[in-house]
Amino acid sequence: MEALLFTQGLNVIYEALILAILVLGLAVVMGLLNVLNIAHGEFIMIGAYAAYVVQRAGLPYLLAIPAAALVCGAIGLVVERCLIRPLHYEPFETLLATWGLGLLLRKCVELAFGRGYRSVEIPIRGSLSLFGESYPAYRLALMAVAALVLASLFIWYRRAPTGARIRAMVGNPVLAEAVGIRTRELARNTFITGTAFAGVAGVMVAPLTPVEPFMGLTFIVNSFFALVVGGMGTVAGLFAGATIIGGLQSVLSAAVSPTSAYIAMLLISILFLWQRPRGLFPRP
Amino acid sequence: MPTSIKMTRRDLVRAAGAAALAIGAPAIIRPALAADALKIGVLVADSGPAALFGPAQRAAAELGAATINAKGGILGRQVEIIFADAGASPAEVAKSAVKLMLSDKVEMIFGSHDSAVRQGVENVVKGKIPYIYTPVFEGDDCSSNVYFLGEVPEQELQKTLPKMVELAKGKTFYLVGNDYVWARTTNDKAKKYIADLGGTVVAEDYYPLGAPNKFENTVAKIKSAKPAIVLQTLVGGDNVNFNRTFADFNLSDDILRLSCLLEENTLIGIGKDASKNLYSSLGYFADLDLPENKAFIGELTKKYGDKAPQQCTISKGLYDAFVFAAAVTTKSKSLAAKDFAAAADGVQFETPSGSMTMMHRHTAKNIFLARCEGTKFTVIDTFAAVPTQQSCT
Amino acid sequence: MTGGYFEIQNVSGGYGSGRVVREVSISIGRGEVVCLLGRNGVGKSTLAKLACGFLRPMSGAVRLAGVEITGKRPSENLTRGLTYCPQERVVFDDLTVAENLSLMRTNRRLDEFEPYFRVFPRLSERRGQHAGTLSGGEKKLLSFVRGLSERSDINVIDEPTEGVQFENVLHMADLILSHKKAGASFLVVEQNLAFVDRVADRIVIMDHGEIVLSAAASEVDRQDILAHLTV
Amino acid sequence: MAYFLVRSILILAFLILIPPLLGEFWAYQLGLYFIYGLAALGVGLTWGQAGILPLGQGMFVAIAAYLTAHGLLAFGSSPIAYLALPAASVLVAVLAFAFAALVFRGRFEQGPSFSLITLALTLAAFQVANGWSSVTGGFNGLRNIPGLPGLDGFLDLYYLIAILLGLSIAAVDYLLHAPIGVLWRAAADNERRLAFLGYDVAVIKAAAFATASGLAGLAGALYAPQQNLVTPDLAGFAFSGDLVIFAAVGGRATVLGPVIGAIVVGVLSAELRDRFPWWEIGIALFFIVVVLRLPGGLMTLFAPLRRFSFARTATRARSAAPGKPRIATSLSVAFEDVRVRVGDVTILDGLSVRTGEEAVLCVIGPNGAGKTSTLNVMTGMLPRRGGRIVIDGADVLRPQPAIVANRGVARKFQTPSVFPKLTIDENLSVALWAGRWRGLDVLRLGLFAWTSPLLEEMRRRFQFLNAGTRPASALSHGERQILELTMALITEPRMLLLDEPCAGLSHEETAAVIDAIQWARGELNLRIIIIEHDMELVRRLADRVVVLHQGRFLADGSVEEVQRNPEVRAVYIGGSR
Repeated sequence: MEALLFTQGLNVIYEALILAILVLGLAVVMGLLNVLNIAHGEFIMIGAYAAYVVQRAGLPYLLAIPAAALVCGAIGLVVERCLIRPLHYEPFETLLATWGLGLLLRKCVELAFGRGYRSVEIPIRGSLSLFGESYPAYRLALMAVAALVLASLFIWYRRAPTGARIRAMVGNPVLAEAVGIRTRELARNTFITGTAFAGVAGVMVAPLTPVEPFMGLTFIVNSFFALVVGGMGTVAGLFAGATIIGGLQSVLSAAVSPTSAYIAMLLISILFLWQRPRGLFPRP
Repeated sequence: MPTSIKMTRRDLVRAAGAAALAIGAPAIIRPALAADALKIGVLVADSGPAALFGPAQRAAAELGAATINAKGGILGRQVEIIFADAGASPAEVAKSAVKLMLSDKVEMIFGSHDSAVRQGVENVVKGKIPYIYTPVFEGDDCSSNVYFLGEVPEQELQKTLPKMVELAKGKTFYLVGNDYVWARTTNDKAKKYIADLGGTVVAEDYYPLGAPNKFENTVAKIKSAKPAIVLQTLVGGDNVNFNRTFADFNLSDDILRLSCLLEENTLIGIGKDASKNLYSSLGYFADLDLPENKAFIGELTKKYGDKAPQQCTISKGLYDAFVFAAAVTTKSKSLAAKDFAAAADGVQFETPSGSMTMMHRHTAKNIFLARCEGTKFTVIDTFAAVPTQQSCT
Repeated sequence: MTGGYFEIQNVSGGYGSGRVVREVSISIGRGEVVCLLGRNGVGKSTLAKLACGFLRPMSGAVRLAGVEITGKRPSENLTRGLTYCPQERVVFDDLTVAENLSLMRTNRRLDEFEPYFRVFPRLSERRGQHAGTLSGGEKKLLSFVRGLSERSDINVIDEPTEGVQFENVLHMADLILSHKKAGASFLVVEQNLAFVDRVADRIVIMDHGEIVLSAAASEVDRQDILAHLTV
Repeated sequence: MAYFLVRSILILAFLILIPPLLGEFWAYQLGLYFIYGLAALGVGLTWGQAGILPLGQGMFVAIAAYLTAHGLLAFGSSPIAYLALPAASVLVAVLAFAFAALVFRGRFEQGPSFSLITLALTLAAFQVANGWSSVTGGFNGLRNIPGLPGLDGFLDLYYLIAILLGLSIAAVDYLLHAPIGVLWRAAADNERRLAFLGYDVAVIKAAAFATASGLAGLAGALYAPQQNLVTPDLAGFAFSGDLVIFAAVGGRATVLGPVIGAIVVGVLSAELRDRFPWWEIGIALFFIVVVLRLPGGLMTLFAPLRRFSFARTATRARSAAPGKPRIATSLSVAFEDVRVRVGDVTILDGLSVRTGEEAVLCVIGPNGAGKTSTLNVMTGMLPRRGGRIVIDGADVLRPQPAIVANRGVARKFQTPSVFPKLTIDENLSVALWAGRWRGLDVLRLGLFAWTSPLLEEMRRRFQFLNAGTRPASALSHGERQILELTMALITEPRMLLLDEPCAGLSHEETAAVIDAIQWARGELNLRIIIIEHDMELVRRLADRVVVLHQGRFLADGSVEEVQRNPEVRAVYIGGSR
């Protein structure tokens, strides 16, 4: 029983961290730029396909990370230029445009790879023993990387002025340009960073899930709710949102049933959206 | 100013006319079919969650039509397929069925799609023409003039479960499924068989459909509960996801898994690392070592070359539908509902997976238990002519 | 009027296709303070935006130290020594007072702002507070300090004294004069004549998008100005 | 009105004449898309007008469809079955109203989070519909639902659907041109202003959402007999998303747009689906092009025809608005030891001040003394950490903009707050209706003709107010200041709060505004509280001056008295422009 509790505890942490990684790209694009990128899941999907291609070519798996970042960043560049900028980064306009974009990306990937499932092999096999309980090594590695990424992001975001400049730009673009922020470039680079993050997240989860053109759709809903519950534009919010949505669902799923856990997650999201519409740790 | 408005309005009228033409055109442009051709509407998954079966479904249906036509067609008429997408919502597919009946004047409809869509189609077909439904499903439907070729839970479980118990040398079961009718019905029936075997169900977990499911929790519980067999009624991506997680947690060496809907495409997604001790119980596998199947696959390869889409039980059923329709009409000499229904009962027909018999509008057929080896299935046992235990009249 | 350090030459423009400013020319020398006056809606703010690159002129040219900067982006113009303080939405509401000031500095300490804090202690007291919670007048002060601290050669400031209490208006005037002494030039859009009286070397009055009066401050008296403003 | 009738009849006739021309299949297909169009019509109303994007309207369609299905199963061939249609629609509307009013209550600008709430609701509803097999039939759906009695075949039902759609379009068309339509657009534009005029913004927005959901309910009620099957996919996100897409493609700001969007996207998908394997790429590109090039949707293409549209003429005869009850005394307000903190910054530090006999009270003080915050805490824009605020002798425990406004307090903000997307006339009308409309007045077109002596006087003083069809966004800063002042005045308040009313005004405008304020003060039993820096202005207007410093009361008295006060002189000299 204790062994089960221990494993379930690890599962809760794992689900929270993995969700945080999946949300990260959206946290940048939506949390900082207010672009409701509903095609976020498709960027994760493309990252996963990049991992598949790299693995199939017999190249080391780590190479998939720059590959996915490059591919998704490049697509992000085109999307920013042709879709997001012409719509002036308006939240609801971009929501509509990226809905179309998501459909387009899914179909393009289907055109290139077909509709079937692709399987990406686990790059780190086997299990590690933690306090006498074994846990899959790749998942542990993912957790470590996720924790590291979040921690360094937290520190960087507090220290570097970029975060404040992005906030300044989004809040008051005219003044931002006046104080010397090259707003067009900053917005573009931020957007590309977000899509590249999504691609890298895709590489990280590819060995865990079925890789297929529609896989992105399963990520997007939880990502949105995690972001909104946690509060947009802060690392603490990202972490809190992922913990509540991912962790809580995991706990309830183990304790009650997966379906009730899912419905409970939705109801809790509603409660937060209603009572704390700006989230737990909102951007000041 | 007035001229510019007039121009715009004229453009508008022209645009509207063009649009009307484009919509109205198909009826005119579509190549005129031979006057006596027998048109059959075939509903396949071109879009939606099942779209990965679409190409294989089309191929199987086309081969079915070609085979029947080579033998003289149905009622002496050449068969002509009109495909429609069954991957959309029930309302949308029902609308396609209406169109097939009213505009295209099809005389039969074959379909491979989920049960919600089937009920939508049944509502508009209303038994006016034969409707042959081919995939695996939960049973318990007796709508008139509808014929079911797919495996029902009784067929998948009745003979298979004792064999699994024998293989696992244990009778404890853990049930994992998606939270919807097919999985719940299958598991309810499974519980009856397990009880008959003197086995126990240690727990059952149901995961929501269409939600971002993760299976670490259930796998941890399985690890702790140590059942002999995990019976799975998961579909699509969740099936892949669960089995990969299961293997990642090192459970595949000790615990057997039996899936009620594991076909070739899903197995590719699960991958070779996660398929050890994984079993599947179905009425057809593409690698079946039967002369009928060799011929079937051979024909497909001849027709579509190396790019022939991967066949599985979901798609191959549409081939069976043509064989079945031909066998019935040879007897009935008519497509009229009464004649067709009367002739269908008891009709026997030969398919790539062996001989099948239509009884009470459901199909008794061979059931195969296969073990996964890498991303291939190896049949380890064959149960001949397993009855459906359905009792439609 | 040639040879000015900052030259607006025959500039026309506005929002969209509407022409709000018509063929306006203003030349500002080094260390000169020009005050731009006029009733509401005559195009003063539009002219300021055209001059600084926030709007692209339909025709005409803007030159800074002899280099044409017409249509160049504001962020680029800032690096050439042209600072702009807008009339509305003058600070970053989501940022603290300190962040508002140090946003573009590599050094996040506020030492260089000490001289300004001495004049406006209020800002120093509120440095940790979000600028959005400041009162309207405090925001204007913050914007003004941010602008002056760039130490640009040319400062275009739109209605700096709106909502600012009188003694702070006087402090603002003193700061402008001290920067002017150091060689900085100013184009100030203003309604507050008391402030204009203190800082202006030259007064330019606009009406209906055109300049209707341009003269040395010493040559016009208040009645002349008022006459123009109340037509 | 005549034009409105003609247009409605034309639309109805068009809908009814289609099937004989196109045949039975089209009657069935269009019947389905008209049902979708009904739901999309609602999405257009709540999104395009009230600015609330609903991402879960499918849930309401599904609820109504299940309800109707059970109604039809229970009553079968009895004509009572027809009652299921309005019953399901109304029930769903009531449900939606209660839910939306609850969520909107007491909060402003809930837009994006409300959208996500509706999304979460429909995702949950899908799971419930899927799992509750005994009621919904589970994943496979509730089947064998009888059709409506007396309607046989696709054509009969088509006529019913077409008539209901035609009537719904006419009803929505009417609503959008009625006062409630203006209030919806006003709510989308500037919720705060609407609340400060005394409107219950939550109810106004909830009414839009409920109307939309009622339409979704009607769609669901028709869906059940048309399909004879209700499946959970109605509550699925894909369907709700489709409704939004229909509205976006057709034109969310127009009445017909969403319906046209439903038909165009529906027919296009249906026709392409079985013909081109990669049709979804075409749909995606089509959609992206519409979003980029036709932000107003396909209806933009019909803009040249717009000149025939149902336009309100500016020259309609004016009628007197019902008078407001006059109370002979102006409103008093007292602050007792009021404390306000934001984060760790003290804004008001035990402020105690009360109004007295004076009509015009000017509040002065250094920048950051807490002058605007005083007005904010009194009107519920800042939370109070301690102390009492007494308006007209009664404690205001939880001040809220609308509550305070309905007590007779009008406020003009420092930066002008009007409804930029509304015309000048609409801005003025919304202000004039405040507190004067009763019951179902918001549905009466006659309200647009309302005027009042005060409004006429302001129109005489400020000519630009007569250019009624100009949008407020086209006004200059100064004109917007004056428009807002007029809006505040014509509510005939008993207390007027003015925050730097002359900021950014030219000398000429300043003079006119001062004149108007002085005139209004004589006309109404009005107490005016003005925050001002310009001592010249203070001298001309103030009966009494209160000086604040660091969130506390410092001094009061006449202008001369406070200017002589050494404590005041130490912190604030004051001057004039």
